[in-house]
Amino acid sequence: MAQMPYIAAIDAGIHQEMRRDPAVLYFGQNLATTENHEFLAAYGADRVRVTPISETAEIGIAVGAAMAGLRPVVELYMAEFMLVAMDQVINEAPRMRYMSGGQVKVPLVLKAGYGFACGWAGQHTGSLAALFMGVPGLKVAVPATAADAKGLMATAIRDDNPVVFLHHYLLTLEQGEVPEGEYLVPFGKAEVRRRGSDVTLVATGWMVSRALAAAEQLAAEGIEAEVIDPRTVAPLDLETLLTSVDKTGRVVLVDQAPRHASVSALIAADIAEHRFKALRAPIVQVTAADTTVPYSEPLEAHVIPDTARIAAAVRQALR
Amino acid sequence: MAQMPYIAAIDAGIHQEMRRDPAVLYFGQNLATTENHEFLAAYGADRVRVTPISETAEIGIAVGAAMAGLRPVVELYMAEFMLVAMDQVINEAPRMRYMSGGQVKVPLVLKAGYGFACGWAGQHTGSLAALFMGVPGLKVAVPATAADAKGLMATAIRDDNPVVFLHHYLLTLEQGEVPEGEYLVPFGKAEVRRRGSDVTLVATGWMVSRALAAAEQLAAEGIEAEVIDPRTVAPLDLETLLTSVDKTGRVVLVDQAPRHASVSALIAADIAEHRFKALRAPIVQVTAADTTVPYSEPLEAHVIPDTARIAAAVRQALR
Amino acid sequence: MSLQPPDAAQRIWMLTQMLRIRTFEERVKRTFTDHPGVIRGHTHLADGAEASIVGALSHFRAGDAVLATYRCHGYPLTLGSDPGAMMAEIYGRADGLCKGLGGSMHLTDVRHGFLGTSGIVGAGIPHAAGAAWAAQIRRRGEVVFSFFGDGASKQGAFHETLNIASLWKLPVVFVMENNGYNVVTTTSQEDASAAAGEPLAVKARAHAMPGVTVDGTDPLAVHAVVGEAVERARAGRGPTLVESKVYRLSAHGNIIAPPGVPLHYPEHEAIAVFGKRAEYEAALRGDPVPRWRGVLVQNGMLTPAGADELTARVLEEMERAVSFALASPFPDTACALQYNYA
Amino acid sequence: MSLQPPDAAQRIWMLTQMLRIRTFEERVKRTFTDHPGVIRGHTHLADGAEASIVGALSHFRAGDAVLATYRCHGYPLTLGSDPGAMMAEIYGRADGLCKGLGGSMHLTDVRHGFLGTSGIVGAGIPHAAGAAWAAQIRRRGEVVFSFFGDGASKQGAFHETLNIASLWKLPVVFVMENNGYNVVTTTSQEDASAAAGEPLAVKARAHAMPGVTVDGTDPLAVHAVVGEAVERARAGRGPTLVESKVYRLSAHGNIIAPPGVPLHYPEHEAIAVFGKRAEYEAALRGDPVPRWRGVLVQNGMLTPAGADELTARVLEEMERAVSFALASPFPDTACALQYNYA
Ligand SMILES: Cc1ncc(C[n+]2csc(CCOP(=O)(O)OP(=O)(O)O)c2C)c(N)n1
Ligand SMILES: Cc1ncc(C[n+]2csc(CCOP(=O)(O)OP(=O)(O)O)c2C)c(N)n1
Ligand SMILES: [Mg+2]
Ligand SMILES: [Mg+2]
Repeated sequence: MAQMPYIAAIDAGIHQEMRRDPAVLYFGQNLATTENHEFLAAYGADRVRVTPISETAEIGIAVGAAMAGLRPVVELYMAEFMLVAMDQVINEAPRMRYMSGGQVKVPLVLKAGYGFACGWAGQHTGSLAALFMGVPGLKVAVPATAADAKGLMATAIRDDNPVVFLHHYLLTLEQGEVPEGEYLVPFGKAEVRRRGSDVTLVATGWMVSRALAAAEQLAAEGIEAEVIDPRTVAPLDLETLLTSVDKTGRVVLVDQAPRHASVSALIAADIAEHRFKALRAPIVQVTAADTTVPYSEPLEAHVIPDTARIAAAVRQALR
Repeated sequence: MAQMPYIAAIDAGIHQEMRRDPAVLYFGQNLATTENHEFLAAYGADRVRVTPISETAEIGIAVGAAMAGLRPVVELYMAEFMLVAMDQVINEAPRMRYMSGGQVKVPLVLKAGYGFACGWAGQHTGSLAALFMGVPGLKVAVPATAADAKGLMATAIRDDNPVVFLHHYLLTLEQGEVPEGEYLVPFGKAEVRRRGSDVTLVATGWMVSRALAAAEQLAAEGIEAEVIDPRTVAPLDLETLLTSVDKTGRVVLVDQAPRHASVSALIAADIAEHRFKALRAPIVQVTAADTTVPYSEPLEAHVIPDTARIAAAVRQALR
Repeated sequence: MSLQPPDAAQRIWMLTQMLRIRTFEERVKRTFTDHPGVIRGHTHLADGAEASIVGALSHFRAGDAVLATYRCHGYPLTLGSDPGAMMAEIYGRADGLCKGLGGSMHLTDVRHGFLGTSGIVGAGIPHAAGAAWAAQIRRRGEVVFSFFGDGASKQGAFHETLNIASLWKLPVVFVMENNGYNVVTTTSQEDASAAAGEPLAVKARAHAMPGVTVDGTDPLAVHAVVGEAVERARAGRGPTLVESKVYRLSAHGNIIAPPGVPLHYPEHEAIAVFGKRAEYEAALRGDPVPRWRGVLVQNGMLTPAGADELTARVLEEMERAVSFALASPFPDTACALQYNYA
Repeated sequence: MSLQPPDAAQRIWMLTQMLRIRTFEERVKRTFTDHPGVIRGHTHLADGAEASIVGALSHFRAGDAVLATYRCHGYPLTLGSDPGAMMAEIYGRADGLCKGLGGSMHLTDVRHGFLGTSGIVGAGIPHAAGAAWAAQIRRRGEVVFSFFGDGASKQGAFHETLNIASLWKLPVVFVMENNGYNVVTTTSQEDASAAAGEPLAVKARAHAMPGVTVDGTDPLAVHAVVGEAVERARAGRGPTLVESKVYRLSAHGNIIAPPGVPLHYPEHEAIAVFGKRAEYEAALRGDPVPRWRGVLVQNGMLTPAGADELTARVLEEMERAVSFALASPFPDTACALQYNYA
């Protein structure tokens, strides 16, 4: 185990796979512009390249390179920048294999940060996972810890399908224990971050820490929350979630996105369908307010779920 | 009242508003390329223009024209074509007013067909409403009848906000009674298409007719389904839905999109949170299979919800 | 192949492929009347572009790759795909090239170097550049052919990709088939260069890339221009934009209508929409397929009888393709859920 | 204004605006050290581009509109926006130009013709064309100024928009501020034209539009070139692409870091990343603000004392802006849910 920040763990995951497989490419804007760039120096200009501000071409090139046998990892920085290239993300990359009747595969990773709620205002703070989650052919990873950041990135690169890898920008410098050597975290396996039997609390990314903080507060009140982090939302480990609901009978889902743009609504609907009998209270969602994210600090804080709102929602679910 | 096809009713709605307000523009690809084009002849080249295949510029131009006081209606044909310009749709148009602190408004309509499941295969058959539904600042209309097509289009044009107007391609030639003269259908008002007290069936677009057909079948078995068409999914008329659930205690939601890309999941989550006490059975969703849409007819039919599957889901909800 | 003009065998190969494309597509078109309901959705024909396709792909070598659009019947035929499997795909059958999952707009045949197609205008252009990056890394002198229409040059993807391809000297040849129309819009109605009387090849200037305009109805002219571009690409000197001027002889595609309305090919937009019958008839007179046949016969490379025999052989091949496709069963419904993930 | 060279009053107005922009932004930059935590997110400075901004906007008339990017402090200052309200916006306060909802990247001041900004590279370019369409319909000879960076010309939106603007002869002037960098990427690392030694103005050729390159550190040169473009646009003869060559004198923006890490401006990328201190120092020597002051003093249009007084007045104005902004309260949280819908 090594202690390292989340961002370094992602890099470690990319390194692990680039060392292992010469087919892995790494490219994007504003990287590898000098020869001492870490990845460029290690793997050379065939495999590591700076690109212009051309997301459509960048992702489209990744699709083509993947169809031709390579494994591109595209550095996109902020998830919103994918929006200019959304056709490539949801109507090209995940469709090519299917439409060819299985002749091609499209292994690529779109690495993008999200949820940067620290004054980046309306166009740079979105939590966009739900946009990708429902697209057949696409996988979506949302690591919440440094270890998962490494292991999910490595798995994403090894996966034979297009993967949207969404790292949370506010976790960038969070330290965590990360296994050394080859490390892979399986897709579709939720992690129970805290055991509890009174309520199932579901959260991803940065919201995991707020859910855990709320759980600690609640524990002082004698309420034991089970905190589950799905880690990948496509595939979604519904089984682990449902098993927890069987035990607790109560569900609170936390999401940094507005209500109808949230992953939590999609999960809530699944639970409502599959665990009606087990439920002893309404499924409560704690999502961002239905608004563009404001710039000013107190307003931004106001619209995003915090520990107090999560704890209050749990109390409500237990009433 | 006049009998006319859905597609003509949309045009009637655009005409109504263009006649009324010289600020309304209508433009897009492959229209108005000769002088006898209906809209061009009526309103002139200042207001009606053919555009190149440049959705990003088309929608971006609409945003700018709207900020400068006009009311653009952009003809986009198929909803998927918006994907190349998704930034303009979900990160520009609906954000500009907010980020300016209310200084500008962005009244525009993005008219796009969707759900064309008749052999258009993987890239042209999507049901994309859920992509837009959760974006604060954006409104989303999904007319299911000719009358609504006219009235919702007119309301969309008169609305001071960006509206995604999604007409269902398979309804194109469906005849319907359409009020003559000025006609507006309010946003955020669901329509109860059929009264019933045993189960609440929710559907939009083409799925409304399949839900109604299922309701007829079920009536023969003594099951009375209430069929509700939200008509706009943003704003969503949750009140009408919840009132129905209070009566029926059972909910089946139908959607042409795959599960986690569906509007129905987002509605299901709201019902699960707000009507737990009223529910007497699991909220059942009848969505498309989690797959890219196949080309071959029997496969396409296989993956999209049909009357039999809807009826079966209702029976399950009643068990 | 090189920059030398093609020899007799190559010229006859060209005619053969042109005839095969034309005849295959005539059978596609006739299916709408002969077998109503068998073809669904949208088909797009290459008639008028055969000389361009064949002239360009005469430079294809094993290891190269081709990427194209929804107007994609001509390329795999030229590359060696089985017309029976192609027709079966267009009919949505189990023996289809893509198992009936893709349809006419999405033909793919990796075995023959036809790597993929996109129905979204412009979207396939960066795919080609990506495949070219792979070729560049392999260092075997392989190239990628990227085919798209004039209208596609109005998509951002086109410019973004040309810039990167030029900057990275990717081994790709961009073949823009300028057929003068984007559906029912003429090029000069949507393109500032065309409106100013300039060729569309001028777009290459924005990206420090050579841009050439060629008569796409002349397979020799296309052979020469694309040959130079391919050589440049194989030598690591970067991409070229080739504007190949053709005229599409059918309407954009079959009519777009919901189920129940019988599909068919309407009259060409030049006539149906613009009333420019003379323009269309001039194009018909310039039809590259009979013209090339005429050239070969005139040059004595083929006797009229030999040409007729070739035509008959091709017709028979394509009739077999139709029969094969009609006889092929529909795919099993379980197949619908396969191939979303590898 | 016209194509005549600016008179003395205009030249002094230019210096005044350049000083105001520079001084305002120095106060923005100093806020990171003087008042840590007061500015959040990302700010981008115009230092080095003042002459370009002011030279271009010297042609602004009431009724015209300006659209720009996240690097947007210079334009509204020149157009007459209140620096107090601007600073309050950057500080996220209730008296902010956009009520604290937008922040540094999204300044907007409709009253002064500053119609909007986008933080997404290239996204604002079509917005400008849309506003120009509105102007074209109004037929009052109004124009729209579209400001963006060199990097933005690598976005599809740039090319798509230039084509339409040229085709429709929209009254818009595209001012590309080529500062040689996209964050830490040099222009020739990402642009095929630049890599081939060509100016970026060459991109206009793809769209049958005039493209001109001008020294953006010389307000007179910019005044002349943009003046011609504006006249052309007002006369209904269509858009122009002006490549204005500047050098950004600060880093791309303040560092990007999560809460807790104090924000600041790092060293310019030329030094910090590329080790090209000489390049940066040459740019500093060419700093347009002192240079223009020097020119005015040398030409006797301003005495050194007059210039000093002007500088002091501007400094005082911007100090007042800081005090005003610091004193402004945070917006009421209810405000967070307003303005999503009109
Ligand atoms: C992004 C996008 N916008 C619109 C369309 C609809 N569309 C399909 S084909 C076509 C015309 C394309 O014209 P061109 O590139 O010249 O090719 P051609 O069909 O003439 O061969 C259009 C507009 C699409 N498929 N994708
Ligand atoms: C579509 C998109 N991609 C990436 C970014 C991240 N980004 C913000 S500013 C910038 C550099 C832009 O360079 P340029 O256009 O030259 O403007 P400059 O900052 O130099 O003024 C980048 C890449 C973005 N905002 N939008
Ligand atoms: Mg064309
Ligand atoms: Mg720059």
